[in-house]
Amino acid sequence: MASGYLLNRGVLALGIHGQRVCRNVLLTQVREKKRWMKAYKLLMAKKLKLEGPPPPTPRSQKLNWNYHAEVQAFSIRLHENFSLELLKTAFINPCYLHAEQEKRQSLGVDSETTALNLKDNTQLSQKGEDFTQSFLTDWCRASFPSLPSEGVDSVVGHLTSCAVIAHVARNLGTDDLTMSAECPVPESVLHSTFMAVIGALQESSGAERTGFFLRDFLASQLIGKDLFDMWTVVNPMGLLVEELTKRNIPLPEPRLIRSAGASTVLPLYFVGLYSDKKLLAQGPGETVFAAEEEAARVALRKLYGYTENRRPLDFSPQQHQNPLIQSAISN
Amino acid sequence: MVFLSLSCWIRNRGPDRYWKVQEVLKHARHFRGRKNRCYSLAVLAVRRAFVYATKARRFKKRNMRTLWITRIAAASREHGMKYPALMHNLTKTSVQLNRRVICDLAITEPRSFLSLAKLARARQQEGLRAALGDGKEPPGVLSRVVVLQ
Amino acid sequence: MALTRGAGLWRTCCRLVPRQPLLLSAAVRTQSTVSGDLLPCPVQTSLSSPPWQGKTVLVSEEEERSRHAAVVDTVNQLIHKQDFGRLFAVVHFAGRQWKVTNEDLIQIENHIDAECGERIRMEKVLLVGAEEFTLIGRPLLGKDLVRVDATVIEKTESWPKINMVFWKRHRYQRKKIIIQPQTVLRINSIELAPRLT
Amino acid sequence: MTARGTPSRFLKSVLQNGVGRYVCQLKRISIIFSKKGQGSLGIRDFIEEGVVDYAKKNPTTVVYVSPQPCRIPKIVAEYMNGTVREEIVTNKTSPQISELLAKMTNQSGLDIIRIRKPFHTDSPSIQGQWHPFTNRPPSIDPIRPKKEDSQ
Repeated sequence: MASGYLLNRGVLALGIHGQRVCRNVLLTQVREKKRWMKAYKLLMAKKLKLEGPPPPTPRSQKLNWNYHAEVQAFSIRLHENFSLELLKTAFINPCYLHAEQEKRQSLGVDSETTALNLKDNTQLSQKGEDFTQSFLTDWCRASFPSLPSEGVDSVVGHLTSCAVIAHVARNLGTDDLTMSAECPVPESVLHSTFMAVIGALQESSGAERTGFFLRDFLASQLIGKDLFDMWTVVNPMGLLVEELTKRNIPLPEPRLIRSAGASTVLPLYFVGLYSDKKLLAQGPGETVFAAEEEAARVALRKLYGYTENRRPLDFSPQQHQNPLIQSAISN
Repeated sequence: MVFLSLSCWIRNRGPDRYWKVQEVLKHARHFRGRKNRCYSLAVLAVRRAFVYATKARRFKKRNMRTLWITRIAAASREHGMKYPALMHNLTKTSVQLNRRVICDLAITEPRSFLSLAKLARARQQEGLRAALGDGKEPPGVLSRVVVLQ
Repeated sequence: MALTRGAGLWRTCCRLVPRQPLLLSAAVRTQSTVSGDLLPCPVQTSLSSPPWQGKTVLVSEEEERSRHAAVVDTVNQLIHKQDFGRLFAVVHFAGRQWKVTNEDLIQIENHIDAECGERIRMEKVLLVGAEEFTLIGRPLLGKDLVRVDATVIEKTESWPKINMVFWKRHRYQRKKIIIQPQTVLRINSIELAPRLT
Repeated sequence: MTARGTPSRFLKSVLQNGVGRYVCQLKRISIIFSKKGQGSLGIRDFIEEGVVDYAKKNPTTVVYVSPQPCRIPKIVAEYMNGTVREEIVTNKTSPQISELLAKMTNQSGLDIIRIRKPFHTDSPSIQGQWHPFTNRPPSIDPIRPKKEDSQ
């Protein structure tokens, strides 16, 4: 009887306690966590804080990895049909080959029986590099006709710079597939691998498809990028004067159009550039010189047709061939 | 829970309470004072925070709408119109843009907002202009309006 | 409304009376009786000219029509030559209105039945604009005039929002975790009339 | 969770996905289950009937099936931008699991937290952002309220 009383007292207490705290939170009936779990978790957290994260290991050494299937999925994922052998050679880097050879020597395996007949991708990446360079310059010149050659070079230089190419390669999933010595694949290796992949694509499915591939993945990095982020112009006014003399338009004269808060901490000046009484461009600035320089930059953007509200780049799908890609590939 | 004997039930200390406490405390870590450490205080504060969040979702819609209306009023004031006149005339011209979009236009596309304001102004003046006609008096009516020098 | 204003006016005039008798009488005389004698300096009162005198410029019908025609054909030429820059449009989609340009992202609060990667066309376009002109639909623009294309990129779910109702002293507390389906769309292109296939 | 208490981000896409062409963001899926466990009953049915045609339907993701002596069966999804997401599928039936897989394929690996604005543009203003001088007559002197007559 006593136990019965104890029992229902306990259950009653438990019931009320349960009710007040959380009436209907769905208690997933997981068998309760073990008591050592708390100590273990706190210990692991402290260890992580002390020693920092574990050294990164390449995905190929982790569980569930089938290289052939991964390469096949990679080619289908990008809607391109690579030739798999070419693609596999594209992923093999010279540093990987050296590391592999040294490993075999250190293990004392004689090289005749297990000849390492793998070809590295230097030749492919060179091919890809040249094609990217030529294609992007032509494409840039075709889509921004009035941009001068240094502008085109700076834009292409930005697009084929290590950072952008590494970012694109990492987000396309090539860093798992690349065979390289160190684990977090360095940017230069990623750069050469991506170029090798482009070389492989050019060989397997021709220049035109590669043109579309480059346009879709590299040229789309230009969205939201300003011209003068990529092309550092020190003296915009001098460049503007040059451009205007070339187009024999009278020289620009800066005029202060607006001013606000001149005597306050945040003065604001609007300077307009007039050439024979027509307003070329106007720009804001804290000081008159900064405003003048900004106005020169705005005028340059207008001249080169690289303003923010320019015609958006044409990324139409490949069915109907657009002239831009044709002209870029043909010459 | 299945207990074959009372002694097992007595010795049982129940599940580890750490996880239930952490579940609540993880929502309270950014609170101020002991509410972010002590469980009994945190439970009340976290419940209060959730109730505020739920109510705030409905208030946010109202606050945003008032914000848009004040911005549209300021922008239309620049073009010499009042907010009610602008909206009324836009609906009369069956331009069904909502306040959020008009407010965006006022900020990012000043010229489009100017055209909207002009449209509303034209719609507003239509009645008056029809009444005024071409300013000349109807035939057969002679009226003396003193034209000041 | 005029009456009250008139009365208000009258009361202010009365207060004015003790100080400037001459002024009041002059104002009254000119209003009520139209006599030929010219006053030295005419008094400009609020009633001396109709309120809409300055604001509305009287534009004749034909002149307005000609102006309208001029504007319309300049815009038509612009569209025909396609020499406008970037276009923006106001689109009504999934119950909301969005101001969209090329290459931008929208997030819709529900799953649409298009698969990921499919291109869809948005038909309810309320307004299209470029730097020089804006076409305002009343309320919608024609399907043959504008074409807005979008691709479905992602069909995810929202972050777990907690909806809690609590009544003090009533032991009443409800807690619900809401996860809404969401779709992310990329606006591909906004095209105007002549090039529409 | 309250909005202030959780992290938040802006709406964005991986590598301007969808501008040039759409790339499925799910790289590989590994299904970890136990042969005898009672919790992995549903996932075993799914593997018998569902996995093959799932793999056929989307060839872009690599599917690994690995029976292990584990008490909690789970699905590990790896996305293009490197995020790895695990979903526990204890006691889930086969249709539920195929739904879950479809949802994971349509997702993009960006973390599921509060998104501040439901839109994102790279060129917000086309006719030039409004500034205090846009609708004002050209004049050098600083801003002052409009005179009454010009109202």
